Amino acid sequence: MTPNFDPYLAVGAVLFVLGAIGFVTRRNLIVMMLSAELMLHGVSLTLLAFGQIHNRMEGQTFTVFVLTIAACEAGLALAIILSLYQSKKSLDVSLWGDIREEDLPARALATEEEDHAAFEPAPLVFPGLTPAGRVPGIDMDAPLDGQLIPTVTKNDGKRFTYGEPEEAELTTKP
Amino acid sequence: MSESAQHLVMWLIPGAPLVAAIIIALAGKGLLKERSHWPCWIGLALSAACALCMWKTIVPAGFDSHSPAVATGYEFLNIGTMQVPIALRADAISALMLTMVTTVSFLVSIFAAGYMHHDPGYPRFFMAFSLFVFSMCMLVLSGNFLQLFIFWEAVGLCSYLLIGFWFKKPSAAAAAKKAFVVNRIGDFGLIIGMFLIWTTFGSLNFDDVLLNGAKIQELATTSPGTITLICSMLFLGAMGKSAQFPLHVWLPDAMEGPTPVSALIHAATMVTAGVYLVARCTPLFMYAPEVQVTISVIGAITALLAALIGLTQFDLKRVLAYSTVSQLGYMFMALGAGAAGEDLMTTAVTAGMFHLFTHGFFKALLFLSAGSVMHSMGDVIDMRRFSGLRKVIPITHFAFLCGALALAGFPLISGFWSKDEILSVLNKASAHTIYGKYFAAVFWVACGTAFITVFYTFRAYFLTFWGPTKIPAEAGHHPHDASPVMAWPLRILAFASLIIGGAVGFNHAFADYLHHGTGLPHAPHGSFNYSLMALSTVISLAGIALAWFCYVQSPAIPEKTATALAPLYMLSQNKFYIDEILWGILVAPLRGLSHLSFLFDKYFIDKLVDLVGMIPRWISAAPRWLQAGSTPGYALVMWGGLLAYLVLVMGSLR
Amino acid sequence: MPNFTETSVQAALGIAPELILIATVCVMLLVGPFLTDSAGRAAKGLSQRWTILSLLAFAAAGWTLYSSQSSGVIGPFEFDGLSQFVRILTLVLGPVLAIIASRQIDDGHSAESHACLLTILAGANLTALASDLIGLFLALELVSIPTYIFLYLPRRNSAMQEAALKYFLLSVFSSALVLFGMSWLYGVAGSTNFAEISSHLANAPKGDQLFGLLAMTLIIAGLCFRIAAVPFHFYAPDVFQGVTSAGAAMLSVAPKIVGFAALVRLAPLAMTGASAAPLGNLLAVTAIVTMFLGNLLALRQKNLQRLLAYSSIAHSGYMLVGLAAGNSGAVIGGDSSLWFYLATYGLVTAGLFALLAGVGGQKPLERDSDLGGLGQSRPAAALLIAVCLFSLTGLPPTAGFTGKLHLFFASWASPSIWGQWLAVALAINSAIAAYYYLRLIAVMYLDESAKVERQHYPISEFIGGVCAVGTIALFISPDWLWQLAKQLP
Amino acid sequence: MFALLMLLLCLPLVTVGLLLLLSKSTSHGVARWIALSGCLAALAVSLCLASGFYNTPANSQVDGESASAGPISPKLEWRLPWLEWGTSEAPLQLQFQFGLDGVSVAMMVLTALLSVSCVLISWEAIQKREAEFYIALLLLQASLFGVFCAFDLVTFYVFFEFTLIPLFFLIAIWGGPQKRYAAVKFFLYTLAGSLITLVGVVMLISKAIAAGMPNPCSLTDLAFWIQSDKLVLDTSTQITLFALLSAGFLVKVPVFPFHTWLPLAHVEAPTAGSVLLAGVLLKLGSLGFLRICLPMLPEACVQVGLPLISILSLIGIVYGSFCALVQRDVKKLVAYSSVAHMGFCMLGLFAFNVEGLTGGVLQMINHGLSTGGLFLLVGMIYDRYHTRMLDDLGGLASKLPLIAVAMVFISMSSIGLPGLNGFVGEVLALAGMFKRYPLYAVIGATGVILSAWYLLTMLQHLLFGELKEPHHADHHNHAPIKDLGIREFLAIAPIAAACLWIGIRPQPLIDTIKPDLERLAAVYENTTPPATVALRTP
Repeated sequence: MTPNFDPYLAVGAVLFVLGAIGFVTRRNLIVMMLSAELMLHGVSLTLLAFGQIHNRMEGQTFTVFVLTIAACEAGLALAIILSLYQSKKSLDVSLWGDIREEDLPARALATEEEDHAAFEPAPLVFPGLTPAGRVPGIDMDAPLDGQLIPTVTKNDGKRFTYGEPEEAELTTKP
Repeated sequence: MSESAQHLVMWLIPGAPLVAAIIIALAGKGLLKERSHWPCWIGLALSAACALCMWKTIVPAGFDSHSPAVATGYEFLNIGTMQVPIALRADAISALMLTMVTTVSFLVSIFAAGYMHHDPGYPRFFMAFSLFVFSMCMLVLSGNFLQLFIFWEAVGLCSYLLIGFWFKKPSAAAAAKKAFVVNRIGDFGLIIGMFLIWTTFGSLNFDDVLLNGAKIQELATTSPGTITLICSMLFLGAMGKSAQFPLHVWLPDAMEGPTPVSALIHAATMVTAGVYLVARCTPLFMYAPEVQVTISVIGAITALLAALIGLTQFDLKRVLAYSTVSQLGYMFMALGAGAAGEDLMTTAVTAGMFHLFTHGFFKALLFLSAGSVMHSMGDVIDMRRFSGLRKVIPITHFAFLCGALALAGFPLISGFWSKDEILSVLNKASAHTIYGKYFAAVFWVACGTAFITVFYTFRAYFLTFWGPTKIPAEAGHHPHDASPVMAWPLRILAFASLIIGGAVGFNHAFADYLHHGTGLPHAPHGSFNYSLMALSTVISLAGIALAWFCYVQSPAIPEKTATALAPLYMLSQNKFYIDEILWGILVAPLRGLSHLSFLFDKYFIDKLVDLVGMIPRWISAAPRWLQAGSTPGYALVMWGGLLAYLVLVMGSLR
Repeated sequence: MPNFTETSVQAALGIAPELILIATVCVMLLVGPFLTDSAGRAAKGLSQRWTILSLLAFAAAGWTLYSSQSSGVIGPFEFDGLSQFVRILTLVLGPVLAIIASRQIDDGHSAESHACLLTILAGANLTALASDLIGLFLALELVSIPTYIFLYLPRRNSAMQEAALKYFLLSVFSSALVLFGMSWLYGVAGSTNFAEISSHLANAPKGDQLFGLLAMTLIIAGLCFRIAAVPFHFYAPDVFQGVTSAGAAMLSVAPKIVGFAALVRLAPLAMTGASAAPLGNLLAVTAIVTMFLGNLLALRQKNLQRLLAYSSIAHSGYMLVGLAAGNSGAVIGGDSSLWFYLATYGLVTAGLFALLAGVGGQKPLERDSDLGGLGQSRPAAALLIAVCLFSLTGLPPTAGFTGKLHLFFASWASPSIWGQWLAVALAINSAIAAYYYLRLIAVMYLDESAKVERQHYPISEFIGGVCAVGTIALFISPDWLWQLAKQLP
Repeated sequence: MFALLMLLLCLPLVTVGLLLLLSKSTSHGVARWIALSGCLAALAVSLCLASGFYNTPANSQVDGESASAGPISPKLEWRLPWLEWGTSEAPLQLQFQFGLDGVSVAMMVLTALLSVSCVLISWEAIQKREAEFYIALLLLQASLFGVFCAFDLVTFYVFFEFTLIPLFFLIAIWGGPQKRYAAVKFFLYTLAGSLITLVGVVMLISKAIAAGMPNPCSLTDLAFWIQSDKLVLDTSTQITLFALLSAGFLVKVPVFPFHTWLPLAHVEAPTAGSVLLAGVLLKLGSLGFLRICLPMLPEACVQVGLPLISILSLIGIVYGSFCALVQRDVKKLVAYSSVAHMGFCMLGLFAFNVEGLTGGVLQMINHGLSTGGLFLLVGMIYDRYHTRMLDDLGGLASKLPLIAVAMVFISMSSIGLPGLNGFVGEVLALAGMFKRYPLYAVIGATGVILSAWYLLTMLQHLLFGELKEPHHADHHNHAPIKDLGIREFLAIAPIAAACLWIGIRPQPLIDTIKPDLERLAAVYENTTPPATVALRTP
C-alpha cells in the first residue's frame, strides 16, 4: 500500500506560499527572514514527500543540503540584521528604502512612524546589582576595526541624502 | 588644304580665344594689367581670320559631297548609348554664323579696349570676353546636341560674368542672376529636348539626327507627338537664350553690363543662338508645323511687345535692348514660316539667318555707338539729359545713323534686304491653306512692328543727336568723341552695316551659301517681291519722317500724346508690367512655397523626428514607479511576475 | 561501473581548478584574522597581497584547467563545452574583478573579500559543471552566500548596507523559488540527474509534463533573478547604486554567468514536446520585455552605476534572445551566440567598471556628471571608457558588435515564431541604448571638468584598458572564441 | 596591390599613433604637421593605388567560379577569414573581403584629396584639442577608405557604422553652439537607420546560408549567386529586404523625409567635418544602394525602389532646393543643396541603366568635390568674419576677390554648369532616368533651374553688391581681413582643378567606373518599369 502523499505536498506548497506571503507583507527583518525560511521548509517537505513517492534518496539528500544552506543563510542573515539594527536602531525593512528611482516622492512616513513603536525594542534593563570592577563594555557602535563607518544613530525620517556623505556624519574611531 | 591644316584652322577658331582667355586669366593681374587686351585682340583676330578662311575655303569644299567639315577632338562622354565627342563640325550655317560672330567680336574687342580703359577689372573683362568668344565658336561649331548644350550654357556663364562685371552695383548683380536663371528655364527645355532626341534617335549627333530623314518621317507618321514635343522643348531653349516672350525679361536688364558686352553678347551673337538652334534643327521642325506656327506667333508677340516698350524708353541702351528683342522676334517669325510648306522651309531659314547676320553687324554698331555716347557723356545714358550731340561727337553720330538706317530697313541698306526677305516669306506663308491665317496676322504684325521700329529708332537718334545741344554735367566741359581705338571699329561696322546686306542679299549669295546647310531642302531662289519692297520702303520712310516730325520739328507732340494716352503710355513705359506679372505669378509664389517648405521642414519633419526620439523617454516614465525602493514591494512585484509567468506558460499551452 | 573512490578521485581531478580556488579561500579565511598588528588592526598593504594571492590562485587554476583532460560525466560533474567555456570565462574575468576589488576594500576586510570573490567564481564554475539538481543548487548557493558577504563587507555608508540587504532578502526569496521548482521537477521526474530528468520528461504522460513545465517556470523565474531579467530585476538598480564598483562589476558578471549556465542546463530539460512552445514564449517575452525595460529606464538615470545596472538588465534581455532562439535554428546556435555575447559583455563590463574604479580612485564616481571633462583631464582613460561604451552599444569595431551580430543571426534563423521579432526588438533596443551610452561619452568629452582632485588607481585603469583593447582585438579575430562557443550545445 | 591597400587603410591609423605619441609632449602646432603629412602620404598612396589599378588588366584575379561574371566583381579582391561558422562538411565562413573596383578607387582618391584640404582648412581654425581633432579626422578617413574597398556585407557595415564615431566627436567637440544636440541627433538618427539595415544584412546573409553559400556575406558571391539563380529570393522577400536594407542608406544619403539631421549637423560641424560629411559620408548611403540593394534585389528595386526612391528623390530635389532658397545661413543653404544634389544621384542610380548609374556615381564624386569645396570656402569666410549669415555679409568680392572667384567657380560646378564636373553627373543621371521614366527626369530637371536660383542668389548676396561686413570684423583683436592665403589656396585649388578636369575630360573617370556599372546594368537590361514581367527567365 502506498500512502497518500498529497497532503504532504499540499502542506509543503502551503508553507511555501505562506512564507512568500509573509515575506511580502511583513516589515520586520527577522520576520521576513523567518518567512523565507518557511518557504525553504515548504520545499524541504515537498522534497521529502517526493523522495518517499519515488522511493529514492535524492529527496532526503537534497533536504539535508537545503537545511544546511538554510542554516547558513540564517546565520548570515542574523549577523547582517544585527549590524543593520545598529545603524538604525530599528528592524523595519522600510527604513532601508532610500535607494530608488530619483525624483520619486518619498515613501509615506506617517504610518511608518506608528509602526516603529511596535518594533522598537524595550530598553534593556538589567538587574540593579552594582557590579564590581569595570563593566564589560559592549559598545554597540564599536567598529570592527579602524575604518570609517557611519554612526548615524537616528533616522529623522527625511530622505536620506545619498551620494554626498557629509563629513560630520563620519567619524573615525581609533 | 590638307586635312591637318584644315583641322588646325578649325581648332584655331575657338582655340585662339581660349588661349587668350587662359593667358589673361593667369597673367592678367600681374603681368598684363593695362595690356590685357592684347592677347584678346590677337586671339580674336586669329579666330576671325580662320573663320573667314573656313567660310571661304573649308566649308565650300564639302558642299558637293554634302559633308560638313569636321575637326576631330576628343571623346567627351562614352557610356551606354550616350556617345558624345567634343569635336568641331562646320557646315554652311555655322560658317556664316561664325564669320559674323568672329568679325563682330574682334571689332567689339578693339572698341572695348578704349571703352574699358582704366577700369579696375580690365583683365577680367578681356578674360571673360575671350572666353565668351571661345564658347560661342564652340557652340556654333558643335556637331552634337550635348556639345551645343555645353557651350550654350558656357556662353550663358560668360554673359553672367559680364553682366555682373560691375558687381558692386546691386542692380548689375541682380541682373546677372536674373539672366542666368531665366536662361536656365530655357536650358531646362533644351535638355529635355535633348534627352528626347537621344531616346528617340539613339544619338545626339546632328548628322545622325538631322540627316536621318527616314527616321524623322517615320516618327512624324507614327508618333507626331514626340517630334512636336522635341521641337517645343528645343524652342523653349531657344526662347530663353533668344529672349522671346515671356522669357525676354532678362535681356533689357542685362544692359547693366558694360556696353561692349551688350553689343556683342546681348545683341549680336549670344542671343541669336536660339535662332541658330532652330535653324539648325529645321529638319526636325519641318515635321512639327504646329510648333513652327507657335514660333512665328511668339516671335510676332515678342517683336510687337518689345517694339511697343521700346517706344517710350528713355534709356538709350534699353531702347536698343528692346529693339534687339524685337528683331529676334522677327527672326523667329521668319523661321516659323516654314510651316507653310516644305518648299518654304529653306527660304524661311534663309530669311531668319540672313536677318541674324545683318542684325549682328548693325546692332553691334548701334550698341557701340550708344557706348560711345555713354563714354563721352560720362556714363549718362538717359536721353532726356543730352541732346544735339551730332556736332559734339560726329563720328559716333555718323555710326549711329548708319546703324539706325540699317535697323530701320532704309532702302538698300542691309536691314532692308533681310527684313524684306522676312516679310516676303511671311507673305508667301499666308497663302497656306491651314496656317495661312496665322501667318497673315503675323505678317501684318511684322509690318506694324517694322514701322514702330523705325519710329523708335529714329526717336532715339533724333533725341540724342538733334535738337539743342545739351550735355550732362558728368561729361565734363569738353566731351570728346571716340578715340581712334573706338572710332575705327565704329567706322568698319558702319560700313559693314551699310553694304553687307546688299552685298550678299542682292545676288542671293547668302541664300546660295546657306542652302548647303545640313538637312535644308533645296529650294529655288525666291525672286524679289517688288511690291513688298515698296511697302517696306514706305514703312521705313514714313517712320523716319514721323520721328523727325515728332522729335525735331515739333518736340511738344510726344508729350501731348503721352498725356493724352497716359494709361497706354504708362503700360509701355513700365514694360507692360511683365516683370511684375512674372514676379507675381511665378517668383513670389515659389518664394512663398520655399518659405513654407522650410517651415514645414523645421516645424514638422524635424519635430516629428524629435518626437520619435522622445518616445522612449516618455514611455520610460511609466515603469519607474515600480522602482520605489521598498524591498517587500519588489518581492510583491516578483510574485506578480511569477504569476504572470505561470499565466503565460499556461496560456500558451493551448 | 567505476568504484566510488575512483570516481571521487577523478571528479576531484576534474574540478582541480575549483579546488585550488577553494583552497586559497581557506588559506585566506584562516590566515587573514591573524595578520594584525599589535593594536589589532590589519597590516597595511594587506589588500594588495591578498590580490596577488588571488591572482596566483587564478593563474594556478587556469593552468590546471589548461592541463586537465576530464570530459564526460564524472560523478556529479559534467565536463563539456559549456563548463569549459564558463570556466575559461570566469578564470579570465576573475583577475579583473580581483584587481578592481583590490583597491576598493580596506585592508581589514581584504581577506574575506577576496575569499568571497574566489568562492563566487568557483561556484560559478561548479554551476556550469553540475549535472544534477543538488549540485546545481549547492553551486548556486555557493555563489549567493559569498555574494551577500562580498556586498556587505565594505559597508561604508548606509546605502551600501541597504544595497546588501536588498540583495540578500530578494536573493533568498528567489532561491526559494528555484528550490521549489527543483523539488517539483524532482517530483515529476523522480531523479535529480539532468539526463534522467530529460529522458523522463520526454516520455512522461501529459500531466507530468504539465507539472514539469510549471516547475521549470518556477526555476526560470528564480534564475531570472540572477540574470536580472524583468520582472525579477528590481534589486539590480538599487543594489548597483549602493555597492562599490567592485561589487557592481561582480554583480553584473558573475550572477549572469551563473544564471545563464543554470538556464542553459535546465531549460532544455523541459523543452520537449508540448512544453517547448510555452517555455519558448516565456523566454522570448521575457527577453523582449527585459530589453525594453532596461533600456528605457536607463535613459533616465543620472547615477552611473544605476545606469549600468539598467544597461546590465538590458543586456540580459539580449542574451535571453540567444536562449529563446534555441539551438535548432541553423548554423548559428542560440546558446553559442548567447555565450559568445556573454563573454564579450563580461569582458567589456568588467573593463568598464575597472576603468571607472580606476578613474574614480578613492572618491568613487557616482553621478554621470562626475565623468565631466574626463576627455581632457584623462584622455587615455576617457578613450578606453568610450571604447567600452561603444562596445556596449554594439558598434564596430568592438566585440560588442560581433556578439550582437551573432544574436541577430541566431534569432533571425530561429524556427520560433518569435525569432524575427526578437531580432527587430534587438535592433530597436540597440538604437535606444545608443542614446544613454552616447550621453556618457558626450559628458566625458563635452562637459566641463568636475574639478575634483582624484587619486587614480593605475592598476585598475590598466586592467580596464586591457579589457577595452581586448574588445577591439576580439572584434578583429573572434574566431577562437566562437569556436569555443560553438561546441556548447 | 594588397599591401598598398592595407597601407592605405593603416596609414591614417599610423598617423593617429604618431599623433598620440608625439603631440602631447611637443609644442603646439606639431599635430597639424603630422596630420598633414599623414594625409599627403595617404593621398600619394591612393594615387599609387589608382595607377596600380589602371595597370591591372581586368579579371586578373579569378579563382574558380568566384563571381567573375556577377554584377559585382572588383578588379582585385582579397579575402581574409573572420569567422568560421560552418563545419568541415558544410564550410561557412564570414570573411573580411577587400577589393578594388572603379568606384572604390575613385571614391578613395576623392577621400584622400578632401582630407588634405580638411587638414589645411583646420590649420588655424582648430585651436583647442588640436591633436584629438586630427585623430578624429584621420580615423574618419581610415573608415572611409575601409568602406569603399569593402566587398562583403559585414566589412561594409562595420566601416559604415564606424564612421559615426569620429564624426560624432568632430561635431560634438569642435562644433558650433548647438553642437551637442546636432551631434547626438546625427549619431542616433543615422545609427537607428543603420540598425534596421543591420537587420536586413542579417536577413540577407541568413537567406544565403540557407541556400548553402559557403561565404554568405561576400557581396561578389551573393550577387553572383543571385544572378545565376542559385540563391532565389522571391519578390516579397526582396521587398522586405529592400525596405530593411535601404533604411540606413536612406538616412545617410539623405533622401527626403529623412534629411533633417543633415542641415543641423552641417551647420554645427567644424569646416573639416562638413567637408568630409558632405564630401564623402553622404556617399556611403548611395554606395550602399549601389553595392547592396541594386545588385542583390533587382525585382524589389524595380517594383518598389524605382517608384519610391525616385519620387522621394524628386521631392528631395525640389524641396531641398526650395529650402535652400530661403536660408540665411550659407552653410545651411549648402546643406540643403546637398539634399537636392543627392537626389540627382539617387535618381541616376535608380534608373538602372548604365548611363544613369554612371551619372549617379559621377554625381557622388562631383557632389563631393563641389559641396566639399563650397564648405571649405564658407569655412574660410567664417574664419574671417565669424559669421555665415547672409544678412551680415555682402559684397565680399571687392574685399576678397580670390575667394570670390573660387566661390563662383565652385558654385558653378554645383549648379551643374557644363565644363565643370557637376554637369556631367547631372546630365547622365537625368538622361538615364529619362530613358527609364521620362516624367521623373523632367521633374528632376527643374532642379537644374532651382539650383541656379538659390546658389546665384547666395552669390549675389554674399559676394556682390555693396561691401557689408559685420561690425566686429574690423575691431582690434582681429587681424586685418586678408584674401585667400597660400594655405587656403592649396586647400581649394586641387578641388577646383579636379572639378575642371572632370568637367572637361570626364571620360577617363567614366572608363574607370564603367565596367562595374555595365555589369550592374546588365542585371536590369530587360526590365520595364514597373515590371510585372519576370526578371529572369528560368
